[in-house]
Amino acid sequence: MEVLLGVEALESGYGSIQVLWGSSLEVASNQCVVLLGVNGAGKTTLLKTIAGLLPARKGKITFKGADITGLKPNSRIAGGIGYMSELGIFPNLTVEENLKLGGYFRSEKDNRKRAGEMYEYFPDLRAYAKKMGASLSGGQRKMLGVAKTLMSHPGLVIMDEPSSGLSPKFVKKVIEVLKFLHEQEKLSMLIAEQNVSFLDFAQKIYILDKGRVSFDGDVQELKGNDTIRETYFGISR
Amino acid sequence: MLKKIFPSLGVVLVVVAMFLGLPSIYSNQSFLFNLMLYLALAEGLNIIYGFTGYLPFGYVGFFGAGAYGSAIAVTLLHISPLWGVLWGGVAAVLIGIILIPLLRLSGAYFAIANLAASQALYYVVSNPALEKITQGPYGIDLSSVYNANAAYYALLGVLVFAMVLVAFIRNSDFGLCLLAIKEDRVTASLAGVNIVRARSIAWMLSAFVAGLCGAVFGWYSAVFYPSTVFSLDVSVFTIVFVLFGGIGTLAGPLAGALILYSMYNFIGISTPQYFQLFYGLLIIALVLFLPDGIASILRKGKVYVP
Amino acid sequence: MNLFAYTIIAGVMYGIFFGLVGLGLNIVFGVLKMINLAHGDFIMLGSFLAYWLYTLLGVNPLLVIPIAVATFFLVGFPLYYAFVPRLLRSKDPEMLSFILFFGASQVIEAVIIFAFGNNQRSIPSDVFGSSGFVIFGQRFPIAWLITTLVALAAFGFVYWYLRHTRMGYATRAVMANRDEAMLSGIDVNRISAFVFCMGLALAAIAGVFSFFIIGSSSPSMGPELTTVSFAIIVLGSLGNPLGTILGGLIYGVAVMFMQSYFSSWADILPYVLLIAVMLIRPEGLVGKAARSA
Amino acid sequence: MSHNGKRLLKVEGLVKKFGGFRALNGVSIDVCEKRIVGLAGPNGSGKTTLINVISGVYKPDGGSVEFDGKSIYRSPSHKIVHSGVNRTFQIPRPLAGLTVWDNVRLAAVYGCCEADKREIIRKALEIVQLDGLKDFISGGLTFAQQKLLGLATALATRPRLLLVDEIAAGLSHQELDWIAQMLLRISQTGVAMIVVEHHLGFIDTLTSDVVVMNAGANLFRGSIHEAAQNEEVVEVFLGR
Repeated sequence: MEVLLGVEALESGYGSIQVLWGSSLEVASNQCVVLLGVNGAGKTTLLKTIAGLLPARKGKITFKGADITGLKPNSRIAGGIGYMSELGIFPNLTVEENLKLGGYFRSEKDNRKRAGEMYEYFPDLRAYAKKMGASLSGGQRKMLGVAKTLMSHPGLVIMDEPSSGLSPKFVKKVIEVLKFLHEQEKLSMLIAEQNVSFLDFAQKIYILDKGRVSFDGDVQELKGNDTIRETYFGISR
Repeated sequence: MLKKIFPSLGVVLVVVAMFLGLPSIYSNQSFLFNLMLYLALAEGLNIIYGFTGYLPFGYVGFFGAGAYGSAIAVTLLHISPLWGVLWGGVAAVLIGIILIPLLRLSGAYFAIANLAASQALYYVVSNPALEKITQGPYGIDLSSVYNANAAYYALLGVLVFAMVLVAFIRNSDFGLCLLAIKEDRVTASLAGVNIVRARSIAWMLSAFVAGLCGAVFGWYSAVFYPSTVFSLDVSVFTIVFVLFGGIGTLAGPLAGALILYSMYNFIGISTPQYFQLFYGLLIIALVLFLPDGIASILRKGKVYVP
Repeated sequence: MNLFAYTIIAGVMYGIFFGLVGLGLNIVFGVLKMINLAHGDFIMLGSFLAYWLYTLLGVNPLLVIPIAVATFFLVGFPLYYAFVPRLLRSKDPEMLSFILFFGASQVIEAVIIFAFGNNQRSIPSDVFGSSGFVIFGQRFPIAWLITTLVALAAFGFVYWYLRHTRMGYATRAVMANRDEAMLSGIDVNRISAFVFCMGLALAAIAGVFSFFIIGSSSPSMGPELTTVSFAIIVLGSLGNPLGTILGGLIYGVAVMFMQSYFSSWADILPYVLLIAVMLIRPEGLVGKAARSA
Repeated sequence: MSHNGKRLLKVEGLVKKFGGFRALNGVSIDVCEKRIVGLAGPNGSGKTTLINVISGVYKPDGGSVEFDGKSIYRSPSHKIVHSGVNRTFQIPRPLAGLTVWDNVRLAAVYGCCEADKREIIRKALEIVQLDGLKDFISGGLTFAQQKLLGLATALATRPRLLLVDEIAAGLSHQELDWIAQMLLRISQTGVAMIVVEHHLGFIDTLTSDVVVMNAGANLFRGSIHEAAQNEEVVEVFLGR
């Protein structure tokens, strides 16, 4: 399989606090990867460093074979990395404006067509087109976040906890949508989560623990591994 | 603990010896007076800015309130000028109490609101409508009680008070509590600190020092105008001195005021714009390269700065 | 009744101009979350540019507008890149930028005094012709009308820029959430630099016309204008550029009323307004949230 | 549900809104003297918000909070601390510029009324085994050490109720056991606790009394093993 995103021995952090201590991972084309880890494990730091919001202190990031470690965030986004933060949207702008910003560096015409497709995927959003992002329900906000990210036709979608703040019912729905998009748009995804519901949908799983990758493998391997089961789900039978 | 008090005590003694001895060597008393004035103001501003992080752009408001408070007490109530100095401090504290709600604002908002408060006070005091009390814009004449030498030593007393206050705060539990509030309000309040009370006390102490300074300044000047004792320059100079020296220490603001005010006096007084330019550039350079002042250079070399 | 009508109409025009005075400060705050404490000094610089061009070359103040915009964009970009990215990365951008811009304000004031001396300067108000105009039976100099129109045009431009241009969209995104904007592929630094320059240029335009409303210009008027601007944008709501016009109107009408009926207390007004609004409604009259401790 | 001893904390129908979002939507919880209650629930269910409201970091918008028979609803944090409640933070927030000793000293001086401050500081540091690092600047400690420092500062105010927010997150297996033993020892000195944890296994080693929250409200109260059998609980944890 062709490697789309490569992260090698990445170190990063905030000010005097180092959070990542040499994390490596790979996302292949057309692959869904879930990055699991508890609060404070460094998931968001890792994603932000990949997007360029935080500088890499050591290590290397490649995308489609090219070294992007030193690029500015906007060049990385324009290069085909879509990023959905935990917040995901601009609450003080309308749904329409959110979508427009999602495709900021693409042509007006292209944006209009793409927005049309997004309204097809998420019919709810069309009704709210002129409303503020803040007026949407939690689930709808996540949908808008996904739609906004897809506006730029990214080759890879990075998501930071798409389940956060959602009730189990909506988490299920988000997963369904992502599954559908994965098939429909041949999307590659890197999803940071704590919610184990995302596991079944991942083709590959990394576990991040105190800024280091402590496990990589598929769901079967994860489920067969007792220590990890206990550490991360708490209850052993 | 004691180990740390001795250096502070040493600093205080050196400063006192300096201002007791210098008049017999150097005859320009007015320079020495103004130098002392800025040393004391710098320590006073240090109490609120250095230990709690509130930057009082309107610090001059307390200075002016002190000058007018004592002058009114002396001219209208016929109190002796030395007692008048205390009245000046009290007047500043009263203004401080009125302004306590401003402490609810953070960072730059507090600084601007405080600046506005000092301007408002200036316009009240200089208003011709209040001529009976404040003489309005026409200024105050204290020449009947003028005594330069007495004012000089009164100011030395104020300076000692300010230094001892800062040395005490720096080495006490109260200082620890102020630093804690500056660093993280939530953590401080979960350690049981009553934040509103602690910062209000620091605010009033800081106001008190400025008020005493303003009062002695009025006495020493004999004649002064609202535009002098409410001049924004007083705030600006004091802030620059404290920033340059290093906040939150006893010696930093003293060193800052000593170095910069001496330079100002020897080079700048004929054309103040040279100094305005110099201060402006200095502030920019400090923010960019040395935000913790010259004391931080020593601290990097593991030298204890009292 | 005559005085009342005059007060209201003059207050509205005065207020619209003061909206322009605060506008530049507010858009810079909106994008950078920094208070440009040298804002008033940039207004002063604009007024001296106009004064210099008028006395030396007889240039009409209206023609100074494009010159001012060009000059301040040329000055603004290097200023932005020299200071702002560094400040944004520092541990306390809000406070440090505040102090730094204060230093800048001292430098600007000193330099202008060197160049022009510490005197009041003015451009005669009949530069646009000596005819007056009449609204509701009240007569005003033509210079007031032109100033008001220029200020309204500036607000119109900012509205058009924010609502109908691609960069304007990006600007609103940066105002709403810097990180999220970056993640939408916006070059946040370029947008910020552009808006910073726009803020300076708007300040300069306010300066060009300040002669006709304030009367004269002096190198040391900066700090007072900054405080007034701050009062106006806090009234209107911080970070909402279009709200500034509301702040300006309230300020303008209030000042005119004070001058008409309690003239000796008029000077104190902006300061009291500022403190009152900050303590009672720190989020401004139309805004949502502001920082308080 | 076991109710042994006097009821120390009584929270009823607590509501906390952020804008239009109800982070707490009528949650109730009570703790008896010297007991440990586990508080579990998925991310975003409001556990940390509940701790923040009880400890006065956030002001609630409805409901009631009583400690030792007196209302501490909307009291300022320092008063709540003085009445005998303290907490730790999930992401530790030490006073980074101060030494370990000064961090704890502040709490001992301002948070408790006992006379021998040195002894209190020394004991608090000894319990969390940070006594060897007392002169270190706390900003230089590791994440785990900063969490322990947070615990020591809370202990130095001599609380009768300690709210422990995800102290185990990001710790290794051995460290978990060690921390659990430490919390049990603290509990034996007569301190009641609410222990918030994502991780049910950790709670299991401390208590059998657990409250599960979901969407800002109570979902379940009972023993851990009942919780593991309860369909609703399993659903919010593992999804379906």
